[in-house]
Amino acid sequence: MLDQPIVDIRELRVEFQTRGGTVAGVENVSFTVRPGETVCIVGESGSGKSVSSLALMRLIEFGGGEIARGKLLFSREKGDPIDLAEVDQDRMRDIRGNEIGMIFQEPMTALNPVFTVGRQLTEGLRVHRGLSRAAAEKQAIELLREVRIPEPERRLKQYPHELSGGMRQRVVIAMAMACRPRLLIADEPTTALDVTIQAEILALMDRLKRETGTAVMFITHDMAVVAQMADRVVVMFRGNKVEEGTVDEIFNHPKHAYTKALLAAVPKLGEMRGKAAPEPMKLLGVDNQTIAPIPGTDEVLLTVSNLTTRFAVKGGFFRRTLANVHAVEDVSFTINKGQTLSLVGESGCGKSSAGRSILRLVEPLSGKIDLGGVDVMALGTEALREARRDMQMIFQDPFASLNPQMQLMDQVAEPLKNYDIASGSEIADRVARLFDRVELPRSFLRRYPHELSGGQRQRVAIARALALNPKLIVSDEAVSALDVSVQAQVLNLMMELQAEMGLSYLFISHDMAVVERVSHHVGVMYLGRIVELGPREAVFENPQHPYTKALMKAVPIADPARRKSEKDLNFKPIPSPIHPVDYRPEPSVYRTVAPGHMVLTTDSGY
Amino acid sequence: ERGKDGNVSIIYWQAPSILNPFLSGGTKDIEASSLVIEPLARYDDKGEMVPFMAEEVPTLANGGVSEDLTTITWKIKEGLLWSDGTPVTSADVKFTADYCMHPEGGCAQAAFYDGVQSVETVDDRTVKVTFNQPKPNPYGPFVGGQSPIIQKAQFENCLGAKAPECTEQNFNPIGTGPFKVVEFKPNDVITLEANPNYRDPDKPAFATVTFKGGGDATGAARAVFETGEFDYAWNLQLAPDVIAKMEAGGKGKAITGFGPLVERIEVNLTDPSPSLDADTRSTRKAPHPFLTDVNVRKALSMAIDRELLVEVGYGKAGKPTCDLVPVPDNYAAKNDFCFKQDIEGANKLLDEAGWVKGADGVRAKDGVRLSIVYATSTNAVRQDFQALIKDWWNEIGFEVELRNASASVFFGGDPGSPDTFQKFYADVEMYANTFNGTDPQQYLAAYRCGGEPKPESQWQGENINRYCDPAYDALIDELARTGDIAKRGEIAIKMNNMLTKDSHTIIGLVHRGRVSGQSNTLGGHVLNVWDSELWDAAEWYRKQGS
Amino acid sequence: MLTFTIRRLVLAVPTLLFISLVIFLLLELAPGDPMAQVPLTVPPEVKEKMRIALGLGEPIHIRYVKWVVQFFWIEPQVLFDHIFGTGFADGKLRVISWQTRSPVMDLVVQRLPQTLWVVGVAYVLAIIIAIPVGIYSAYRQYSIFDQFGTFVTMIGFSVPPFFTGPLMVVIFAVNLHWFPSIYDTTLVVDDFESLGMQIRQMFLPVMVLTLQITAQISRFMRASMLDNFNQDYVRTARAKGMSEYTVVMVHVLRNSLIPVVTVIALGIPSIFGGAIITEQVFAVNGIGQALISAIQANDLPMVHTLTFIFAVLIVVFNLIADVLYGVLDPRVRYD
Amino acid sequence: MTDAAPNDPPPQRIAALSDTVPSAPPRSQWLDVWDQFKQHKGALVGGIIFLTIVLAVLVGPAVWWVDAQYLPKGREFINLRDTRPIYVALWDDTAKVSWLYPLGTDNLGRDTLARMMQGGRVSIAVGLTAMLLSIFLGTLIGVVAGYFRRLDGLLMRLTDLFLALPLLPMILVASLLFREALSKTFGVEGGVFVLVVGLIGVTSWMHTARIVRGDVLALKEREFILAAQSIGTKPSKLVIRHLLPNVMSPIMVSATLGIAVAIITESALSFLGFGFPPDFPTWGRLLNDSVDRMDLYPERVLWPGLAISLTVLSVNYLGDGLRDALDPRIRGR
Ligand SMILES: Nc1ncnc2c1ncn2[C@@H]1O[C@H](COP(=O)(O)OP(=O)(O)OP(=O)(O)O)[C@@H](O)[C@H]1O
Ligand SMILES: Nc1ncnc2c1ncn2[C@@H]1O[C@H](COP(=O)(O)OP(=O)(O)OP(=O)(O)O)[C@@H](O)[C@H]1O
Ligand SMILES: [Mg+2]
Ligand SMILES: [Mg+2]
Repeated sequence: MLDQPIVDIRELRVEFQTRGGTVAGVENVSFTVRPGETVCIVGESGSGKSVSSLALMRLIEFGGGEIARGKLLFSREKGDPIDLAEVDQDRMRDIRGNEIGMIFQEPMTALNPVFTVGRQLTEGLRVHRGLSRAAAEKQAIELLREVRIPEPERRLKQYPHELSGGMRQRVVIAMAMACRPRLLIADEPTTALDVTIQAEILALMDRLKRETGTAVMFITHDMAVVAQMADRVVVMFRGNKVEEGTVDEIFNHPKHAYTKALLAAVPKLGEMRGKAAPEPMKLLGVDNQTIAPIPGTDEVLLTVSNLTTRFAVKGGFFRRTLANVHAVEDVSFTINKGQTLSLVGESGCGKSSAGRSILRLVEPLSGKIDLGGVDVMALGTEALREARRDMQMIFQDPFASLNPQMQLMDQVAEPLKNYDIASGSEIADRVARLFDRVELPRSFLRRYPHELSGGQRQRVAIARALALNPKLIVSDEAVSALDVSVQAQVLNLMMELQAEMGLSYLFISHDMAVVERVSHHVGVMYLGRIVELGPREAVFENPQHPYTKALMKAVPIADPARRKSEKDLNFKPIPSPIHPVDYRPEPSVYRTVAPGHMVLTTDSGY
Repeated sequence: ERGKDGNVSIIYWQAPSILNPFLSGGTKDIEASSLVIEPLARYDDKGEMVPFMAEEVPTLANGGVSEDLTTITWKIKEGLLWSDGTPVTSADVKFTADYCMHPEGGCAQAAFYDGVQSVETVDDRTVKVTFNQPKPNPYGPFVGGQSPIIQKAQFENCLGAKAPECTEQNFNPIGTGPFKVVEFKPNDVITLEANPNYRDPDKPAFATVTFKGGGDATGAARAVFETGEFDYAWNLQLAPDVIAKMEAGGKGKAITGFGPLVERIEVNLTDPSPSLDADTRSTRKAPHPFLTDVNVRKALSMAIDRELLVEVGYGKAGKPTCDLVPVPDNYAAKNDFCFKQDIEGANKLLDEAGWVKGADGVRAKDGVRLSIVYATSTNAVRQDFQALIKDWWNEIGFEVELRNASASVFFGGDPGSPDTFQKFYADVEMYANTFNGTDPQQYLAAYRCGGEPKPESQWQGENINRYCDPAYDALIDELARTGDIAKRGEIAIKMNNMLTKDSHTIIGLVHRGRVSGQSNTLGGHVLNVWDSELWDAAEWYRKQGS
Repeated sequence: MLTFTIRRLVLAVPTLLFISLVIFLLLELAPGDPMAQVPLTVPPEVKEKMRIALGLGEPIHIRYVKWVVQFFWIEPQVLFDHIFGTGFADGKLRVISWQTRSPVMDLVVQRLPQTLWVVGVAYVLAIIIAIPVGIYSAYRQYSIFDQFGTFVTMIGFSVPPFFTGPLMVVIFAVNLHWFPSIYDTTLVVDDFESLGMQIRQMFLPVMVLTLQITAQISRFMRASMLDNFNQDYVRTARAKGMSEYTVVMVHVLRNSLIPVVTVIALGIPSIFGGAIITEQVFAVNGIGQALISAIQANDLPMVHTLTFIFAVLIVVFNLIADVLYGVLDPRVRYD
Repeated sequence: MTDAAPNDPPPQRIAALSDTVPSAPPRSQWLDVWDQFKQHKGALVGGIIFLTIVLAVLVGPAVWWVDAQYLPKGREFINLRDTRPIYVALWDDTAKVSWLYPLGTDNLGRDTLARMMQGGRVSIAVGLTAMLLSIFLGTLIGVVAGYFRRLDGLLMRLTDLFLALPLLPMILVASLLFREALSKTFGVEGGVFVLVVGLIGVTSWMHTARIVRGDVLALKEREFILAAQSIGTKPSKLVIRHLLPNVMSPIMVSATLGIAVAIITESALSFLGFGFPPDFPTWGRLLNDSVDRMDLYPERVLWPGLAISLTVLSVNYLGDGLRDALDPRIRGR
């Protein structure tokens, strides 16, 4: 029984009919999943991971796809295996949600916003198990408990938007688990989440698998997650399976070139141990790559002192300010020319607000910002516009930060036009050179953002930021949304530019491994304050603040030998940054551990 | 036998909004209320007076009118009852006069009480009206549809400024007419039932009346002629071919009658040029640059083919006319000098008068071009007329700009609007006018010099074309003094000719009749153009065999 | 939400006062005269007296203040009296129409039933037709049904009612005699026969209006459904094994209805406003007809009051639409 | 097994950044738009019909042998008036028809075809310009309200005000205030044209404004607006380059509906006597003038009615297609 796989996918080919002709989403994929086993499917974006899983659920038809060839053998609880590729949708409906559960990538949109959590959870139970409403609700509470959601009774009556991202994803997991499916498909369940929450969710899934014996098909592009979760790994590349093996085989003895390249691109925490300055990653297949440390200079470019940013919460009859969101609270740091300061911390701790405050894209409440001698806080509108020539920003979401209606050329040319730096054919020239610089083919000049992949888009955003030859670039999670392989390239690009042009970065990220790779200095933020600030090796190798320590622990390591267990994790939910108007926070006081390495002694709320 | 014929339904496409004719001058309201309230005497279909509430019509001959023409004495019919069962007395008649003559009441029919010095009750059934000067035509007060009698008991508290507040009374007047109001929905529908106290116990034949208002003339005509939903439709101002086609529907027929209504073109004798300032424009201070030349006016008239206009616009409901007063016979000049269109003659006339055609085909003399603005109110037939007449005038070398304004603006007297017919910011304008009853004295007196609308009078006034001739004014006075019918006719005809035949200040076009639609099953109705159309509603009955 | 509503309501008061002032000035400025329908045989002096009796002699600001007092203070009292049988408003001067010399509000109350019957039924009918049509067109995008539906709705958009109205009358009332051509407002519906009559006389105007309104709402519905079909939660629902019916009629529909419901709410004032052309063509003497005849007769108090009531409805339903949005969509929170 | 896969690539840089889509030669944006537009059959047909109508009314009056204003003279008048369209002869051989007047004549003997073409000029010109004005106003107010929070409340209340204003008195006031001045500057017909267009535009922008405002409010939260600010885009440029193109599609929808509303409103205005001089044909006036004679001369109602409906219909389809074609996201599909 155990030997018989739950699913056996054979030579699957999925096609999409588009205006441009038939496109194969998946060309040729075969693999199996056995009971009680976690199979991770990895591969770059667009390699057909989601399409394979949707094909297995027969949901691909609703997205305009078609299973062109292949068998999807599924062994049911009782009886012979059936070929899911052949059964009709009515029968499929019995299997979906019942014998196969699925967790989707985006917890924010996977839930119907207008129904309560309870309603969405019980729906499946009532259809498949024929439970009464009351019984279903009881079961739902049980499920929520299983996924460790506090106060499950109350949650049932809440709407999805009232839950945090992590909680929503847990609801989605509970939903998928509701009918005790024999196979659970998880399509990048943690990509959109914070490290800490990701760690919790991974631990949760692992436990559920162990307790219920469900087979899991886990789709991800994060090798660290794979190392944490997988029993076996399937590597996909451009619609084909290129390699399959146990997790050890794949990590330690990759055979296929792609797998090797993929592993090489993964930044691993601790890799930089002992190195004084950040250096680009070694990427496979790139000839004569010069890997030299980037020391930077000691000349101070940016000084931020006592920066405070608050957002007013308005309400009541006269729309007065009822309370303030203390997004950034008494933050001070400096960045040297040619160096990188990273800010890390959980979602909502105020990293973006800090970055935006420096460019005054949001108005800080108080504090001082000095950029190469210019007092940014004192500038008027026009002068501020002038000052922004020296500081640029790259945003987290490459999809959202480009105007969907504009050709790329125009978007990159826009800063040049805004400051009358160039005109006519010179603009075209400069834009083309910027494209070369970020290694985008010139044929992309006339394209629209939607015609590019995420990594390509982020390069456009970088090109746009570079157009003005700024001194400082605030990179707000600029690589978080990208594939590992692409991420590595973009990171390398950024570092190359730093080495060449002496750029300074304020690098905002929640990925510790990436931060370790790129930074000279690191600041750890919690609830609006920097709780620990210092040179990279000091903070990583000698963390002092309890929050820094917890954060380091949560980072998954791309090494199957160093798996974490659930009990290592110990997170408290972040307290609310909203305080009444008359709340006066204490100033931040730091203790110096070593020269340049400071730890907050004021109560940070952790 | 009263009430045997069930329901009769009437449609007025302009809906009555009130049943008190003293508060509304609107024809629709007057006619609707004529089913309920009556005057002492009415004009019949031939324009002769017949007694209604009165015993007889007082005349010089029977002594009802005093020799010096200053008093008239009316006697109410014996035993006449209001629809609520109370007797009608002379006090009611006197009250009616008080009601309308109250200075704050804003009575729409006040003109009928012009020159009334006092109204006295001689006894319960007799009233005597005294005028402050001899009145050759003393039949103003209490005669005709516009001047009915209301009940004192009902309206006692509605005098003067209180008049508009008496909604109940205004919507449901108690009268002596054949019907009484059951429900009045303003601007929509009136339900009436036979008056139980009507003086003739056998009438009316209909037990109830549904009086519907609203929609448009086409819809009303259709409802009578084609679908048979209604028995009677009022004032069907539709093109003759449309009516003819609808009549083919076989459910009803159109009936026509001719009152004194004349569609005419008034020629502005003053200068309406926009370049003048507001105080001089279209006033006698600025004579018109070329329309003061009688040859030009005559040419305008000669170029018009009136027969064709009638055929296009009115069919059976119109006759060509050159006059201002087309009927009654005693007062009608019956001119026919204009019946034949004479483009050639007009051209010759203008040539001789020194108006020479320029390269653009427009005549000019001394730098003055014959370029005119031709205004009228918005109405399909009038727009057709405009198109035709413009074409003819183009042929004799005029340049014509057409303009039309909504009737509510054109005929409203808003001194702020440039489009009213009184302001006459155009060179010629076309509209129709008529007079009440059978006597044109008032109508002809309108063209008295000085009576024109002007800024000082807030642009109110009746002398629309700004005609000014002392000889004419003298005739007005003479007419007011003359009592002899034949003599009066002579003077009136002379006045008519001065305005039309001699000076062409008024260019008569069409003598318009009234067209109404009547179902084939409705009997007993004679169309009356001198009084309310519903004057004989008591006689109406349903034809047998239908 | 409550504070939001109250806040908006309170803010609405100055807005409405301002609107009423603008309308008043506009009407004052407009050329035209209440005497326009008085025959030319009535001499100018008499007309002048009649004008003064209407109150036109008073200066403009006094007339405005009077109207405000009458509308906002006396009329509510009348309503109160009517409900509770008290006598607060006795003897006080209400807003009086110049045409009928009767209180404008009485007329409105009298006209409302017809308008609601015809325009309201058309609206309701249109919603009932449009929503399923929109759903199905979106579900089967680019199918024959969808193409045909698009065509019909485009026609509904494109053909003006003053064209379709008379056409219907000629075909159905005159030639076929199926329906009456004139609406009877005195008809009392108390048995099946009179109900049948009522339906027959409503049929044509309702049909003309329904075509128009259906066209608009079904386009909205379709677009909204299409938006939602591409959302992730639809896939989630399918992955749970929900039937297509549940997916479409529960998950997608509920979300798609949110914008459509607000569109529908925004359209409701127009029900009260009546459909001027349709009412005219079929002689349904509703509010629209009252307004147009008041305009033609230059009955300023009537026009002012009717337009103002309309303005109130627009402002109120704007607010209702916003509040509805908040109620229907748990994500939207007003404070 | 995997190692033996035929498409096993040699060690190489992970080609995530190379062009995966077969790279088409760069081409003009408008060619793309046209390509997408061609896909939409309804829009294509609509466009062709609309162009045909425009061409017919533009060129028609110049080449057609009889003038729209021409009235036959004398006897000829009686002979020519009320001529039926030529096709009526097919079923009614007693009908008065003439090959010279293929669509018949009206009750004054004016050629219906000539009047249709002449009237179309006005109707389409009014429809287009009034729509442009209304779209301009609506977009302006919508963008300003959405972009500048301060003005939002004020402008939205202004929108309420305009929604509540009765059209007819507005027209009366406007023609009172501006007609003379306009006809001095633009001539009689020109003045009326400006007046009518202005009025229709001023009274029909509110829905566009509402929709645009809603969209701008949502767009303002998008990151690319912030990005544009950070690269020093001035607010005016921000609106023109970033906000407007992204609200194009609802504006297109409003625009196509706007033409329809404008053509129909113009007809209603002519009908009430506020529009063009009475001898100046427009489709609306032709239609209104002949409704009375609908059962006698159905063609006089049918042709202008069809012309209005067909124009509006074709414009609606055209707008549908244009909206798709202008959106690069849809175009890419
Ligand atoms: N509806 C569709 N129409 C056309 N092509 C599609 C469609 N859905 C997916 N594809 C194509 O199928 C291929 C595989 O897509 P898939 O979503 O499975 O990638 P993935 O591995 O899940 O990537 P990611 O990590 O970004 O989620 C891609 O090239 C994609 O362009
Ligand atoms: N415009 C705003 N108005 C009100 N509150 C805001 C605004 N922007 C951010 N906040 C609040 O400020 C706090 C810090 O937000 P910020 O975006 O800086 O966090 P972050 O660290 O960048 O998080 P993430 O990793 O999710 O991007 C959060 O509580 C957020 O809700
Ligand atoms: Mg995927
Ligand atoms: Mg952030």
